Amino acid sequence: MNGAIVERFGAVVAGIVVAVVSFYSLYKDWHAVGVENNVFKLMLFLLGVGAILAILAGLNVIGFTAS
Amino acid sequence: MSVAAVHPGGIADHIHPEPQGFVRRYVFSLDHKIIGIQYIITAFVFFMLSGLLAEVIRTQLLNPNGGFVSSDTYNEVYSVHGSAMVWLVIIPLLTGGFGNLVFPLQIGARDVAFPWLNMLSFWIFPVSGLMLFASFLMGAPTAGWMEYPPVSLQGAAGTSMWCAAIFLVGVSSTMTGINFVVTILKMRAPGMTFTRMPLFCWGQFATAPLLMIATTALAAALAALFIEREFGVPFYDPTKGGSPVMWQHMFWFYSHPAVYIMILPAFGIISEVLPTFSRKPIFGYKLIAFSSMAIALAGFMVWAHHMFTSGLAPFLQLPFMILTFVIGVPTGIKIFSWTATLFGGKIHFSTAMLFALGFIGLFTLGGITGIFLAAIPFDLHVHGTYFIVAHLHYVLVGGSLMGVFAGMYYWFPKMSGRLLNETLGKWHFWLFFLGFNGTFIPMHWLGMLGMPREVATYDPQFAFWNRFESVASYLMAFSILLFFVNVLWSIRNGKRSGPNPWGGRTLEWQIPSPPHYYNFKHIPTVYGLPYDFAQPLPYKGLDEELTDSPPAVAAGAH
Amino acid sequence: MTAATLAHDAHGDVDQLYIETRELRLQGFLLFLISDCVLFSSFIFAYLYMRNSGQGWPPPGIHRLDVPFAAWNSVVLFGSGATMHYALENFKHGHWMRYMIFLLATIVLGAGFLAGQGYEYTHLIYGEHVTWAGSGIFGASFFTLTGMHGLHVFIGVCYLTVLVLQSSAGVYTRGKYFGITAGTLYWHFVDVIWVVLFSIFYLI
Amino acid sequence: MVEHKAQPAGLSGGFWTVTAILTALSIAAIVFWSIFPLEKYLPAAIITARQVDLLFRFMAASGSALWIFVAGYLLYFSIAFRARATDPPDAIGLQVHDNHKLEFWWTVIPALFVVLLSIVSVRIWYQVMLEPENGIVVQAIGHQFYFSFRYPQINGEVTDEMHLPRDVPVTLNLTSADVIHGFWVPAMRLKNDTVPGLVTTIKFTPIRDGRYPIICTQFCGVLHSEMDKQYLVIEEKPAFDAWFKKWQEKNAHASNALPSAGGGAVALQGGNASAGKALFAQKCSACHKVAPFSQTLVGPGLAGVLHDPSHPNLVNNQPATPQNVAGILQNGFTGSMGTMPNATANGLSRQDIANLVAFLDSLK
Repeated sequence: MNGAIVERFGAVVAGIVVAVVSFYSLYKDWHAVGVENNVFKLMLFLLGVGAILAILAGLNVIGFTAS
Repeated sequence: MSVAAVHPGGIADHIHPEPQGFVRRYVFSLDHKIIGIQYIITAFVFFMLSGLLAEVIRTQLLNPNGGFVSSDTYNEVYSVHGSAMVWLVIIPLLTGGFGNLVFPLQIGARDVAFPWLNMLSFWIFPVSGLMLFASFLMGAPTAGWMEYPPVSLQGAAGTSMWCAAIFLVGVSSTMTGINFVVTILKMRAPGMTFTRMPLFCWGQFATAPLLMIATTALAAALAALFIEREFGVPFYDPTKGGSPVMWQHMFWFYSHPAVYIMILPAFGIISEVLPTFSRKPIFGYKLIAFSSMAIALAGFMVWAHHMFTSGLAPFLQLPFMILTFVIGVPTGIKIFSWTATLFGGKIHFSTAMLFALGFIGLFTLGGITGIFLAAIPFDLHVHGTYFIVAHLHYVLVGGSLMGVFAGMYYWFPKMSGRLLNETLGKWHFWLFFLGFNGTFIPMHWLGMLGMPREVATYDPQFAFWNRFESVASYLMAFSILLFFVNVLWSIRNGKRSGPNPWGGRTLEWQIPSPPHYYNFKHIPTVYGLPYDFAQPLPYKGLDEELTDSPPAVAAGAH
Repeated sequence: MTAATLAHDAHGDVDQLYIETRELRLQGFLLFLISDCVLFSSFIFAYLYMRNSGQGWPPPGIHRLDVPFAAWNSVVLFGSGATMHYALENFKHGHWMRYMIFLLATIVLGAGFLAGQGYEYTHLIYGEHVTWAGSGIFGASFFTLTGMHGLHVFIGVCYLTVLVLQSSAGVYTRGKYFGITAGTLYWHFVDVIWVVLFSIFYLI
Repeated sequence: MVEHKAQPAGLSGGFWTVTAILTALSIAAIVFWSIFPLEKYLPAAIITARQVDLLFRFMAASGSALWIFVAGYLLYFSIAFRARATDPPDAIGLQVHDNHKLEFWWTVIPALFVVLLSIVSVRIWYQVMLEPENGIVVQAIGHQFYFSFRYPQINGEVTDEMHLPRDVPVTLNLTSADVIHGFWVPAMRLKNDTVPGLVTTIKFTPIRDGRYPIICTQFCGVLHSEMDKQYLVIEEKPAFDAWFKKWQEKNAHASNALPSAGGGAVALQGGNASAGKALFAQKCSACHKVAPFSQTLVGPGLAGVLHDPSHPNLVNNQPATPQNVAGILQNGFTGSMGTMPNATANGLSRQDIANLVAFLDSLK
């Protein structure tokens, strides 16, 4: 048990929450119109992608560390 | 996207309260016309300073061994000359100056989208200009306007000052760019569709995104150079793992679009002056507008043609060469269209028209040598020589600066209500034309024979042509002195112009000179292109502009 | 007056001038974000350029960055993006209390991210002796880019704090709340930049 | 505004006369550029210089023709269509907005010309690039403010003129010891920058005896303008050999002493082998393995460089001592395997060299 495991665990769990929330908001806002809403949609999508990257990094699927 | 009609209570129906007092009116003014004039005055002050530096350069080169100033001073002089001419003269004159002054009037707006931002952009500019010239006090940069590291890392303390100054003027450019894009997209008068916009607005519309995007890339490069010089953080120093070639990429990613920032608005000016003085529509309006956008877009994809000798992989060089050739096509279209505009006209040889005609001839020559330089084998011969110096001056002086002068003679009445003196103006044109060609034509030949650029001394075999150039450059300087005399004299004593001395058909000529601070009493409605001289003016709602009646909407507090 | 104003004052105070001015500001702000994006892109280009011209990455003598911690810290920042989104949504629908809670949560998460970055910097500088100027192109690119991003986050946190104060003072109404929209756009922008920085510094 | 009757759109006789004159002038310009004795002013010292001149002639001829037409019509239209004193003040010109046929052709013809120019340029560029490389390999190093040259089998640096034998292909590797310089020989119509930390290569075959200036074209510091005082001498093989021998003798003991930059030999004491190991992985492993000599990547394997009895000498025929290895690290080396960059190009400090030598010394 060390810090890294706690961090990984936290990243995965919180990452899942963030990814779900992002994609859910994206789904809900899908039909919103207007310049800023379209930008928001793009941003939410990228945010979800970021959360997924963080989950994968937490699971050590990408961004391997030596330990 | 165009505003279909003036909505009651919208921006077009809203007049700011009249500015009170000298400071609010002329110093910290929010009025785009005043800001434009401020830009023009400031830029011409810097123009005079860096013009003097140019004469120092030419005086030094009277003799193969120099001797007028020391090598170190000489290097400082040409570096500041180049930087100031690009960033403090041509770009501010054409975008901040004529852009601010003219295009909001031409699209029928009351002001730019963000007047406060506009004022801020302007006030950053003289500050950064003073910083740049102040770098002489602490040892100015010596490595030219390109400041390639690692030699710029060795430069005197003023090099960091240079970075900061150019960074600031870049911030100002970026803000101007944002302001102009939004203004053109959102604030056109009813009926002013993109295909009815005057071509000067198209020039600004093509330039503004370049200002906004490319300048930021330069800001990054400058910030890195500053950080490296001041804090030793390695970006460009090869002994610490950095890459000097990286600077060249980032610098030219800005500076090639910057070339178009410096020429596209000048194209716009020429496209306004030619139809007005030929009494004829501009030939091929759509193709000229489209080619501006094509040039702006392609301008982002050719930066490495400045780096053919820098050790890039050959397969990377090839597309840059061919894309650069391709830019010749839209540029050629413009030149042919301008020439065809003259055909069948009733040409009035005002000074503005002379400068416009001179522009076409000289810019064409600069463009042709630009195609020469894009061909890698020939570029490997003349890169970094006086051939380049000749080419860039044909584009920036024969092109941009001639455009600026055409614009000055053309729009001076709009700024001041008075005409510039035409006799002095014609002397100015002819002396400038002769002096300019005398200075720069021989440089092509010198460069091909083996005279490198940025040298304080040179091989004695080049002495004759260098002396010839120096003498011609004094002629050019004298002609510019005539111009300044003309401006200073005419501003008080010039003939009163009335609202429309040239019979111009774009919107800015339909209102008084100088215009009211709110520009239009009614925002007009536009029904067609401005350039059709056989038709009545395509505007409605301008009837009261030249009367004494107050504006239709009261000036209201926001 | 705050919550009550928000609930009752529907769109009555929105006039044509506001609609058109808001449109201008929105476009101007988006263009500003684009040019800021170019600034980051230029530094990212510089980083990738230097990284590929050397021999391997990270350079010898420097350990790989701590991925698990960065992943956790990134999720904190991404989470703040989600809360910011909900703050705006709630404001639009007139839920003033929920808006404030989400806004404060965003500030806390943003500050948390900054603290995490501070911890990472401390660890790098004092634990591994990786510094800005003294560790070659690694230190230069890492600290410049993440520092620039951290500065953006810091400005964002300040801006959101101002939003809290302004909202309490009743500056924003249900019709006029461009300040909050701009804050949300900016905050999302900062998040998305971090997605890129996280990928290029920690994952590849 | 007076109702204006459109003028007849037909082109007047004057137009065709002017067109004929401009055509004649263009042909004259083309003939002029074709026969212009360029080599009288600037000799062509290498094979491809004539190709570059050919490209220049082609572009100058077509460019002149284009400019003559643009400027000629500009002048003619300005004069022919000037407003006359007899015109009413509100007279207007011919109200023509566009002519799609004309615009089509002046888009297509330049586009076709661009294709032609691309083909010509690329072909000539390939000839410049694809010069044979089976001849002599020389390295030119830019310094503030001179060039030095390294030849295989000459120790140290040649700091005076650069000599090359005629008709022998040359591979010239360029690098710099401090800042970016430009290596330009106008008579070769060829240049390349010398970039610190980077080795760039140009290839050419000298064909004309003579003494040609070498000029720096990239601003490199306060005395940049003095960097045009060195010469490239192209001469017959025997003369070159004599020059070569002279420098071999002159520099016989040169390379053991470490060169000018900073002066004095590298102090090898205090080298840290483990730091050297890390440096080796970073700086050397792209070209050298930690393995016996025969395992060549670009350069030989270096496991036994200091302790292999079957290889008592280094690649430059000097004994395998730590000091001589340090010399190669410092100065670089150009030989049959190619070029090893010098310390500046590799970004090695003196301490780095000491560390690397300590590391190589620790390999048994």
